[in-house]
Amino acid sequence: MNTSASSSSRTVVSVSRRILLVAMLLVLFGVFTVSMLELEELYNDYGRQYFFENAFDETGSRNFVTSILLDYRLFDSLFEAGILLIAVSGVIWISKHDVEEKNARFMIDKYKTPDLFVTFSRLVYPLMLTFGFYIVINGHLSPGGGFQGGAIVATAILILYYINPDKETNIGFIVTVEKVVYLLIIVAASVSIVTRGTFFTNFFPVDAPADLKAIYLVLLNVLIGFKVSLGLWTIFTAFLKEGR
Amino acid sequence: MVDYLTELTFIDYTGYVLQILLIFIALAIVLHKKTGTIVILIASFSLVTASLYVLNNAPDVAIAEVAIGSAIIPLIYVISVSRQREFIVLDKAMDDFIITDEQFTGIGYILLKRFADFYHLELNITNDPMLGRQDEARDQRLIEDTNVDLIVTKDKETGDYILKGKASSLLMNKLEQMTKDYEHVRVVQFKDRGLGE
Amino acid sequence: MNPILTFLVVLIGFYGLSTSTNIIKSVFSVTIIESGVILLFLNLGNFEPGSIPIINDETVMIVDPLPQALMITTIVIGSTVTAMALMLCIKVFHQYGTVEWKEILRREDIKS
Amino acid sequence: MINIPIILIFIPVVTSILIYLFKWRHMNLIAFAAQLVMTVLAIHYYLYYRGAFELTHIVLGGWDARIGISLVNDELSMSFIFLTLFTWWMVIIYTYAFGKTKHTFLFFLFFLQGVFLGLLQSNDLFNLFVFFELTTIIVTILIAYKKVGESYRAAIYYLLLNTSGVLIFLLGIILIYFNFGTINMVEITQLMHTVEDTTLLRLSYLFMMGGISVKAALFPVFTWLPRAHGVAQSAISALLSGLIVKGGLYLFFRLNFLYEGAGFAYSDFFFYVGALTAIVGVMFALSQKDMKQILAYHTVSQVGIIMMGLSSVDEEVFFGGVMHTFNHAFFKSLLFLGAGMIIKVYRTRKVGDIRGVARTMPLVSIFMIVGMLSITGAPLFNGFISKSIIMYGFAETSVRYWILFAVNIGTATSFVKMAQIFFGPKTVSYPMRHLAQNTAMMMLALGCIILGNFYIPFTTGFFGIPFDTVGEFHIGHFFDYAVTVGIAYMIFRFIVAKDYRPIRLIREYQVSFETANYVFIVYLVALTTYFILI
Repeated sequence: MNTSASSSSRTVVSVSRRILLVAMLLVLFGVFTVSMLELEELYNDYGRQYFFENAFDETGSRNFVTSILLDYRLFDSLFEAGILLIAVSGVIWISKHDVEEKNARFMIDKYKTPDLFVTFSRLVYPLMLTFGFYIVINGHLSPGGGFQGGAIVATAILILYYINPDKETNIGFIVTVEKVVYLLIIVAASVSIVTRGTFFTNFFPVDAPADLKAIYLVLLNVLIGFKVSLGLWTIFTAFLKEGR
Repeated sequence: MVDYLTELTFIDYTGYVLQILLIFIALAIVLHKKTGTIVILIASFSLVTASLYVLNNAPDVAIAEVAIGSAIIPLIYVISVSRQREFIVLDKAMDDFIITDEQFTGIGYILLKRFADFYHLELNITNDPMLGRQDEARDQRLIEDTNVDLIVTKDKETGDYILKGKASSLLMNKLEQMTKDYEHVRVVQFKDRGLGE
Repeated sequence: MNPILTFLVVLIGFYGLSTSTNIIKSVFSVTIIESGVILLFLNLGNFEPGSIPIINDETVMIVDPLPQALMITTIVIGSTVTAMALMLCIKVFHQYGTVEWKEILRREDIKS
Repeated sequence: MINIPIILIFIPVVTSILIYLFKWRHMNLIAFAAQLVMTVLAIHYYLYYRGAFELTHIVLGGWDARIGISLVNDELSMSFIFLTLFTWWMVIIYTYAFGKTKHTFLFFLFFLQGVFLGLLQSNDLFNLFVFFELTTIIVTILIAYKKVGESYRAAIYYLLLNTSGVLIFLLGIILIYFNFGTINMVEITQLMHTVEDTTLLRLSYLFMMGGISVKAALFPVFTWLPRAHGVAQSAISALLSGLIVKGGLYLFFRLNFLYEGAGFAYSDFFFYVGALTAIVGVMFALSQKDMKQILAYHTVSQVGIIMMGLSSVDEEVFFGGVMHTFNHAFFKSLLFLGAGMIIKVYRTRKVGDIRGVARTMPLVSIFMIVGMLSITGAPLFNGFISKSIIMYGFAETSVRYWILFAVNIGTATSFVKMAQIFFGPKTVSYPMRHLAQNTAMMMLALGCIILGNFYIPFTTGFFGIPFDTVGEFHIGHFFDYAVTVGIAYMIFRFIVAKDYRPIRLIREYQVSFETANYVFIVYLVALTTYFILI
């Protein structure tokens, strides 16, 4: 009797808590809706006009998202790559342990991937790699760029694990390469201090033809794509091997 | 109002429909209880957002979302959800307690299987011929450092089977209650290594 | 493609965050909030008509490319946060045998 | 010359990667070399630009200021840069023996320094978001570094709560961007007064403040702090309490400068939030028994005091708050480092079980006493100066004055309780071989004393206000302090030491994650109500 009373009072408390929560969220929603009505008058498109008029001449990229990521706001992109670097090291640090259990066999992991799936993966895998590389290299002309292409390449590598689950990966080596590539990105980004006197922009002068500037864009896209794919590869390898 | 509706293009309609779909998927994710289903929902959530990005004239973001949000992130979710249903047992006794005649028919296996089924866990039994030594300190380190949830060893003198696990784990508590009735089974719980300085 | 509807997604994420009793559902909710914020930014960037921000000779006007560049950064950041959180989540499960926030608190109280 | 800020950010980043790549035995010496170079560069930069900080606005890539990312420095950010460099000096000296072998640890530690320096100098709102999130992730890893169950839990709690806060901050950035067409803070400050209808601006302000409040551990959303800071290694706790929490407070006043033109910044609301933070922090600290938990809750209460200063329109009180962030960095790092040494020797964290520290570890106990005198506001120590500046700003009889006074008494009580550890017989043996640790602590203790007595060159150099009326040597101050400690002792003797039921309840009260988020939404709605609806 007593317990049922207390449990019913607890449900009353939790239900009223939820009602209050919904009410509070509705307050936020109402305030947001009302202030959004104002936006039509306030809307400022200075940035849009600027990019439309100048971005192609200044950076040589037809894809303005790439021109922002690799030129106007390269500083952000450097730390965006840095956040991946940190996450890779962090995930590895948390998942690894000192005890050596090399001979441990897990009964549950001995499943086999269906043959049809393996065949299908073998077909898809090179296509995805090609698509990833295409996206990386044409980042300045069509949608895509280093980050997106790198992620696609990483997904392609992920399919490899389905084809061959026992594949051994040397995580330490990949992480080392990744760090070196990150240093290379920093170096490539700061070459402009020599040629243009300012950090983190294209190392060709502003009035160089667009084709010349594209060299820098492709170089940086390839480096970033390489780094991102290695980073994501390491992350999901760490997850797959977690506790194994 | 009618004028406003006729002004809308096909793309606008699609956008509204997708947005409402998105809201429903989000609600389903928030209200649903089973994590396994939610993983599927989160992948579809990510696909719907990606198509909304395309409708918002942002193909770059859509590619990033498709590659990261609906391929790699759901995979990580799947792995971590499946790891959370797993109960890793390291069999050091290596005799008929768990495996009899190359089959899982030992009394210990039946006990553990009952336990795992009760808590919707999946039993993952491993053994290691190289780890024959019955070293107490090493067992403790294994339990502390790795994800092994349970180590099964055999007491050579009395013939009791000892199940070793973390004291902080909820499952070990339940296991101890469950094994009270068995005569030759003992549960040992290792205290956590302290936080130190 | 209404920013107000998108804000609703963000709020649903917050509802999930403040009602979910288990770690992995909290991580899901953070993912929802993040997607909602990204979509909101893109909605507002698409506020005035324009084509995709990749120009050719016929382009009249583009939508704002800056939000898109920023949101790619946000997607990468969000994915790393998710990866970190899930790795910690696996570790917490093997430590406490549960991923319920309240159960974990109770286990810690018993221990100390 | 003009590019020194960028170099300052990238030296630690590159150094950390080099340390990670080449795992040599004496690799940590590179860390010291890099730290030295950075210190020299920072001093050079400060001397060069002193008085002409309007020249320090650099746009990376040389683009239009409204388009590119820019860094900007002023006296305040320079002073915080020096604080950052100093704190990192102390931490790497303290962890010298540890860092010799633990290259991963040094890697995260040094990357964090670069990121934090970027956070201090960045002039771009989205860039701030990136740095914010990067600090969150690195700090998460550092909290979980020990790989014990509690540290995992504290880390995931910290990560998720802070991420939701930072995403709310991003919402604010979105609204700002579409209002002004730029996210350069200097440009926005100039444009701010042109906006007539301010509802949207208010909304963005409250979103940003909500996000920052989580980072800065203000009253309803401080729940991540005690766990995270109590669980981490002592050197990391010192770093987090001393500096990283101040990142949120630093942004608090940077953003209030930003919104100054709109006419609703520097509100009384944040004074009361600060007051509540201080009182609640002290209450929790009084009930705790774990030594590091006590110190962590005192960080909460000191953040409240700083907030009471920073939210003021009055310039003197404001700079009092800024100065208290500095002083707090000194004495709280000192206390955490000392606590780490004591816990290492005694192998327990319970205050009740530790006795006889004064006999066992005389040097450490001297440093700890210096830290305790500073935090309780004893004259001649640095805590006294900033607390007095804030106190004098409030009228003698106002409620504000008495709130601060009550918090001070609570702090004193809690440290009277902690001072028990010094008395008693020697119980454990202690080998006297901790040169690096003692050096770091001695530097911090000296810093406390120097800032407490000869602070005038410092305040004039960085804030332009000498505050020379405050520190006048006056016998009345000692009398006041004696009265405070007396009352504190009485409270301790007759209330806290008895461990009544309410105190136990407070100690056992745990805020679970969903409640913390619930409270966060309540806080957001309170902000909305205050800034928009009323």
